[in-house]
Amino acid sequence: MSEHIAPTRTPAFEARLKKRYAAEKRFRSLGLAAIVFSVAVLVYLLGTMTLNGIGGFQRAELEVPIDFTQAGLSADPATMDSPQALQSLQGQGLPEVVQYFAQESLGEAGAEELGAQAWRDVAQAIIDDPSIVRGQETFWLPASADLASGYSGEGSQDLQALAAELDAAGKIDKNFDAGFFSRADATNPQQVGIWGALKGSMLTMIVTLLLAFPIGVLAALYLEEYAPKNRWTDLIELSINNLAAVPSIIFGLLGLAVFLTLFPNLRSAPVIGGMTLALMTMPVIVIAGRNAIKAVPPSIRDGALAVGASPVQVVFHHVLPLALPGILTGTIIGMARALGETAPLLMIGMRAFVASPPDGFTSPATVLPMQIFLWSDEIDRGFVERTSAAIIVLLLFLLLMNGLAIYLRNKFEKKW
Amino acid sequence: MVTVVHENLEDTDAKMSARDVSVYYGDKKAIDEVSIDIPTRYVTAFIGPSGCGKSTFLRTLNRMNDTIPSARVEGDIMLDGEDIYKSGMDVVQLRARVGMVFQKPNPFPKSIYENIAYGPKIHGLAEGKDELDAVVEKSLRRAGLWEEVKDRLQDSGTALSGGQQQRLCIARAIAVDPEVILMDEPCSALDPIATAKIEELIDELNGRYAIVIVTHSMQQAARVSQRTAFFHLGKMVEYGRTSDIFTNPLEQRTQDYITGRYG
Amino acid sequence: MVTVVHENLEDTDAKMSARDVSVYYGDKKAIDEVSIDIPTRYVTAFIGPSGCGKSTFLRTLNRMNDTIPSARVEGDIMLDGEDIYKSGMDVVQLRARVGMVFQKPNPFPKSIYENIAYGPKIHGLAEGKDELDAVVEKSLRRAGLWEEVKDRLQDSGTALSGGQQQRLCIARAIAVDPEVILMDEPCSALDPIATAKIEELIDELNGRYAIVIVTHSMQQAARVSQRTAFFHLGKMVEYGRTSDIFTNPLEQRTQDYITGRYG
Amino acid sequence: MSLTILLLLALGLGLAGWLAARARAWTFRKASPTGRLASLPSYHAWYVALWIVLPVLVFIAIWSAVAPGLVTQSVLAAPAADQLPAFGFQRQTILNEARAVATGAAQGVFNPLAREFVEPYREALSFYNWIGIAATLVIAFLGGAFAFLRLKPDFTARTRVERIVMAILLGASLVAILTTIGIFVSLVFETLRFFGMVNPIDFLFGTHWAPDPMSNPENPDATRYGAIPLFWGTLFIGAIIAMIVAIPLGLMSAVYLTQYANPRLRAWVKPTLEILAGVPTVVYGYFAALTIAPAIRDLAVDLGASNPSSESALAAGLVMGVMIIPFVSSMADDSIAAVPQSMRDGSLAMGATTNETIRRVLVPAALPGIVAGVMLAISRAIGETMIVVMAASTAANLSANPLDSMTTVTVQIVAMLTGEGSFDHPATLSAFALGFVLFMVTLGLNFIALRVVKRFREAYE
Amino acid sequence: DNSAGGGSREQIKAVGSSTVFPFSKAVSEAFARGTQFASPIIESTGTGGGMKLFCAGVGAETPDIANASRRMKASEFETCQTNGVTDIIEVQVGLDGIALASSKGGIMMNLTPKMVYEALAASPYGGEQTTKTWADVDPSLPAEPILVYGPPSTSGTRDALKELILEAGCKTDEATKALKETDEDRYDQVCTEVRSDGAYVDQGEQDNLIVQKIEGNPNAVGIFGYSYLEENLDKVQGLPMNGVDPTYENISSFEYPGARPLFMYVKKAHLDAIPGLKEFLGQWAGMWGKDGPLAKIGLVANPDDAAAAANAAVTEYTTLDGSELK
Ligand SMILES: Nc1ncnc2c1ncn2[C@@H]1O[C@H](COP(=O)(O)OP(=O)(O)OP(=O)(O)O)[C@@H](O)[C@H]1O
Ligand SMILES: Nc1ncnc2c1ncn2[C@@H]1O[C@H](COP(=O)(O)OP(=O)(O)OP(=O)(O)O)[C@@H](O)[C@H]1O
Ligand SMILES: [Mg+2]
Ligand SMILES: [Mg+2]
Ligand SMILES: O=P([O-])([O-])[O-]
Repeated sequence: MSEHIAPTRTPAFEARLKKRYAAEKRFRSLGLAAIVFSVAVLVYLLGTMTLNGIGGFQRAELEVPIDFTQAGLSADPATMDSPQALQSLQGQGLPEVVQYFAQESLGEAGAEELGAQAWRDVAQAIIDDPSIVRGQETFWLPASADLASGYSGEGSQDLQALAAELDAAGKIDKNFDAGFFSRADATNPQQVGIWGALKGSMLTMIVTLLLAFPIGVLAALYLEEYAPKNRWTDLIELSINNLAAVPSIIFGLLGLAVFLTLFPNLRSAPVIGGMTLALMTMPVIVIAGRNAIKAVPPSIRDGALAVGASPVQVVFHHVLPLALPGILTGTIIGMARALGETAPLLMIGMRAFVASPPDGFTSPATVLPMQIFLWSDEIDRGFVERTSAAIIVLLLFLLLMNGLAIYLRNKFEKKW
Repeated sequence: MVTVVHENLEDTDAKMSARDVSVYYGDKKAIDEVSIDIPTRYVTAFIGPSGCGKSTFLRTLNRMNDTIPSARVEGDIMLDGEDIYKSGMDVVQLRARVGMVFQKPNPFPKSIYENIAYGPKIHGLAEGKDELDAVVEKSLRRAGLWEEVKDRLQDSGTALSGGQQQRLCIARAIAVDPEVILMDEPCSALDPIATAKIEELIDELNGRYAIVIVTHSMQQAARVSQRTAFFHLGKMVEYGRTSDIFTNPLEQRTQDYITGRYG
Repeated sequence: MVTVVHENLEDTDAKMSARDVSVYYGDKKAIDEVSIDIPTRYVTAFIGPSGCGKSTFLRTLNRMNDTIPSARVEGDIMLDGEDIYKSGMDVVQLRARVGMVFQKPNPFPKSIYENIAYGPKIHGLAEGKDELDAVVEKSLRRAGLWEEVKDRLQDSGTALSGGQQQRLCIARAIAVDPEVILMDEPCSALDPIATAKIEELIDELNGRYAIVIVTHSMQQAARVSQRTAFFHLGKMVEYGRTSDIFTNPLEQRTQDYITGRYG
Repeated sequence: MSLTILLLLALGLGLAGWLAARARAWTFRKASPTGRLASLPSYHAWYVALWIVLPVLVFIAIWSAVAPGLVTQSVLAAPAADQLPAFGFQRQTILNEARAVATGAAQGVFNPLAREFVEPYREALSFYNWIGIAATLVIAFLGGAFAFLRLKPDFTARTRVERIVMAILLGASLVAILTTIGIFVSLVFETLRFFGMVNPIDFLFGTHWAPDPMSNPENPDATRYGAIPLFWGTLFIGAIIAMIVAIPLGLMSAVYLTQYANPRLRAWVKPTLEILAGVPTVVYGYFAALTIAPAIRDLAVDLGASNPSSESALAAGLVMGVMIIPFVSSMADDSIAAVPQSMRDGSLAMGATTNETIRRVLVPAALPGIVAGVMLAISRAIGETMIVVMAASTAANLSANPLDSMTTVTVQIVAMLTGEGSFDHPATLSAFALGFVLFMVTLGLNFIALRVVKRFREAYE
Repeated sequence: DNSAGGGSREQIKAVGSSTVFPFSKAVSEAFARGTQFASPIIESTGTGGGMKLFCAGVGAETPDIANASRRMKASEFETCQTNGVTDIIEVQVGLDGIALASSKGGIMMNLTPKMVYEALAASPYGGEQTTKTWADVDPSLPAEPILVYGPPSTSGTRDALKELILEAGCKTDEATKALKETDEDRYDQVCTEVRSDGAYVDQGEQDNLIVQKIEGNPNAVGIFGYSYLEENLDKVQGLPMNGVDPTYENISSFEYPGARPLFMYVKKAHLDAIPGLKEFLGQWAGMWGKDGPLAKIGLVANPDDAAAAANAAVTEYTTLDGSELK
């Protein structure tokens, strides 16, 4: 055997080896490229949304200095506390006062383009601090939607010219619009806010969580720990796995046919939306829960059983606490998906114009993604930026939730 | 009965006794008509090649087999003359009376204190904190672990070394005051020093509890046990005093196994 | 050198030799300054208690340790006088020259034929179907498996019994014509009959390849090997002719281990 | 208002029962010579508490359905009732207003007539409130007494409590089946109605989709209900274009992450990729419609297409593909990770390079899992709604040109259900038939995928 | 607080047409601001979906108002009747012009309904559709390929397109017109079916996108509601029809052929039951005038006679007798 040269030591072998290494390199770079591409798409998506949306947090406002001493308004602090304060100010002619000073400051054409509801901002300022009616105050009041688009270089030529003129005089500016976070839907892009939709989303998510979490966790425990292996449990398993993949719009059809038939007066209500989304989220929690429960090593169950714990005690004393981080991670991810869901809600009446934030689980509401969908369909072009701004808010929530899930996963990653 | 049982065992009284016990996993017979008396005062060792059914049989003794859906037991197993497979038998209580220690140490991922206190708590064996503290201390002392851990009872049980973990598991079993302790290869995951400690501990516990130990090390069986049962292919081949089995086996298969012909 | 090496080993020429090899997993030293010559013509057995580093050391010999990110090797290992850890060393070629068989049979989930043909194909050792067929047949014959599988070469390798699978893995290693074959407890997952077959096979391969076998069964080491190295706590304690190690160990620890004092 | 009171009452009574039973069990324990009970005192406590709370809850559920009727009845006995309008809704409004004032939920009334009923309401409400409270007390007492009397030292309270726990667990897992049945039922009736108007053969195999919601619903033109173009559009966008993007990218990402990337990179990249799956589809839709679709159109123009559609199947498919990447990659990741390490070791020990190991051993071994993952991803893609609603068109074209506009099943469901047609028109009902087909297809895909995954897992267990 | 199971509702609820949606929203907003009543909920369900909800019955769980971009159908009226919605107030709130437009500086044509019909019909006058360019339709038109972005068959705008333009164009052929009497189905098909070979692109409900589409393609023609044209006059230009430009005045006077009425149906039974419903109708009336706020966002005011009828409807609450519905 000594003269035999192993085939793995021939020059031919080594030549082939070079090629194999080249192939290795190519393959590896392909893998890297796939990842780089995917991440790049994500960055591009988030980037464009952010760039488009930043402007949505601002609105074009006009400078209107008001000299209240000339206006002769009375703002008795007592009346200013009552709910009728606004009416009182309107009755005293505040709108006209604002209009007058607007003409002084902006000229005829400019004042025309002051939003018809601009005086309300002034009224609110007076209600907040009645003492200002004894002095002079400079207000930045929202411009009309048309002037606002003129200011961003769109819309009619006349208004673009007017905007340029006002800009030159420093009387129009884009300011941060804090009200965007406290108002609800409106028809005028200058007046819209996302609080209504956000609150609707929160109410909906609370319902979803309250239903999906306990049911999901209990079902996961049952299936993983107690269920005998028979046709029934196979059926349960199949339906859960299937529900996790059923198109979300089908859940909308279910909500329409079942929930809205049972509770027709709760159309558009967060409680119905929440129930529909809970059915969608529950299987996600069950599956995540089962995986987390499966990851608890059997030796721990054995240990507990061997000191005489009953199966229920084993689960509630040992398995559940250990699986909880995993279950929570799954729940957060499921909830994040529900938070971004639109399609099923189209079917159950949440595609609605709701101009005031919902005040309970049963009052009509819309949700953030639905608000985005509705705004994306708006005629007025001022909505384009507002839509992107709402998207940013939604994405922030989702990133937060995902981040929390990742944090939980890393923190509690158990090695037994 | 196919088993060869040495004659000189009558002096012992049986804590547990199995009669014609067969165990199936689905259709597969893993234990074939085993009959044995587990004496009250001695350490009994089960030896035999891998897969011969030692663990399976051990787990029938406190019905841990119930957790395997496919497992099915035939024949009778008595604890103090009471059939543990009779209907209406309370498995929870049975397992409190017949404790078990596993191959891989499996402390709960809780504090050392909680590990020991868990059994007494769920069985209501201790009232109030003081009594519980006493039980914990006593069990840890018996398991020879007290000195090593008394200052860190709140540390996690999983933070101990492998040998300490195994002693913790023994202490956990002791804490509910069992009558029988089953041990399934308790040292096979441990290093030699930890193994020696456990063997010492078994020696000390001997006489207080009926102890059954499965081991793949014949030397260990020879060192710690007074009775040895040799299993092969699901059957119990031979059962007798440890000294007799190792010096004077009656069966050829036993002879071959202990001299290393196979396994 | 802490190792006791028996004096009468000079006659053999070394296929591989290790000099002061230490292996770390992260900060933990799993192998501590081991030096050994693996002879070309004999079967060398590594024995020692669990966790003493036998597998770790074996895997340094064909750099399978590279696949464990935390593992780090110090010292020199030579194959035919060439340092296999030198930079520029080709691992692919090394592993083709130093084959390995694992504890659990791990045939690829492909046909029996494909399992054997895999190595020759990726290394381009056979041109055309006929040559490949010949290599497959030759390897299976050498592994003593040909008669059993020749009619079902297209069946999946995983459909074979455990012992057949392990022989298939040996045949797979043989197919690329290696110079050294490393075996890590190749029989520990097998039943006695399959074990006997593998031992037979090792006997037959002996002389054609340098073979290193890790085993936890001292009897097996005694049966199949000509050289034995005893490892303990990461150190090689003693190395010598198998007959000498078993009958006349020079170290107390070796003596204790082979007589079953621990492990 | 009274509902909360009753619920609080129930909880309070339950707590009282809990404490009493526990104290009782302790006395047993003190008395017992061994100091051992069959069950811990706390299980005795729970046993009694459940016997109090569960019957009371049942009562409250029934009571809250019955009581308002009783209240209204007694209010209608008031003299002013004659003046109430006959029309139920209007009458109810007035009564509700009165009720709101009576309970303090509202200050004043909108309809003056309501004022007459405030006082009767107040009386009836408090009367029935007291009745409810009394009944609750009685029921709680009966349940509690029954349970309490059963307590004995050897009473196996734990087994009984645990039986209830198990029943609750079983109930929770049945929700999934109920949901599935609910979906089936809510689709199947309308679907059958639709098939009563349009022959299923025409629907499933026809190649012309142009339902006219304005036409006479009596005799619909079945030739306009051929859903093949929808099925084709759905497949083309979701199963072909999206998968052409998602499979290679997802698979290669998974391979790189599991086999090449160092753990630190992996720890960052994996969650980052998962964000792609977490972005709401309405955002993708907006992105597709506003950014990708115009870009593709421009590109097509540059390439010389005379009249490219801007809702190309390509735009929706690309974006959907990006969304699906993490799906494929995590399924592939799992499957590759599920291939035992020994396979990889075996191959490397033969002298294979990493990519040879991946391509010839790992991927083939993981293939069933990967295929199942892809099938799940496809079922997700074909059910995706918002992206296509916002970025695909509603034109049912049967074309293989990705630059053409196409429509999908989900788009048509939304369009038909929110469209102009009357509700019993076959065009509207076709949405349910489409939903039904979609449901059955995803059910089938999942069924197969899960079986494949299961087989595959079993092979390594 | 509805645990008492009673049917009452605080807010007004309106459902229905997506075309009327923006106007309804505006009215709702003004109503909420100007009165003490809760802000009405306006849901965009499409006319058909709205009718279904509207006709399900009377009571708190059903909407008070259905917005419609077409007249109620006789079948829907019947459903309403059987479900107890007997007294329905019909209000024509205004007109929606549908406009044909191209991008500013893009293709400019003087069209007639006949030309549009011939260019877009699936089978003009029952024959084969062979036109490729506008010039194929009529030599006076430019020889550019026909490319029209228009509403989908599920939308009200499409219905208007069919009724106001295609049918009008179709009827110019006497033979086809006669078909209406003999074979109505065939007539419908010939006159209203739109070609599906790519020349007509069905554009989903997103009218905004149509604007973007034609903005990007100078040869493309878009068909959408007048409000979109009005909002985007800086980008697109309306195409004249019969020589008439799609302007506010021309639509309102019906001189531009593409105008259609928009409706609102109100349950009379709810007028007294829902707080503020009457005032809400008043709010509409206050806003739908020629110089009213709705006109600013694209609603074309009713011609005088219709305006009078509408004003009467929201003050006298006259109900629909259903006999003249189709
Ligand atoms: N859960 C199970 N399902 C099916 N078969 C099983 C199961 N557990 C064990 N077996 C089979 O039963 C037989 C006896 O197994 P057992 O674990 O009792 O052997 P053992 O003697 O303890 O072996 P070891 O020394 O390896 O622990 C074996 O053939 C084994 O494969
Ligand atoms: N991947 C790893 N990472 C860290 N430590 C390891 C790793 N693999 C092995 N070890 C440790 O290195 C030491 C030697 O392990 P090795 O597997 O080489 O022992 P062995 O002699 O083969 O034991 P056995 O007989 O159980 O196979 C042990 O303490 C083990 O815990
Ligand atoms: Mg065992
Ligand atoms: Mg090893
Ligand atoms: O929503 P529409 O009925 O107006 O299309």
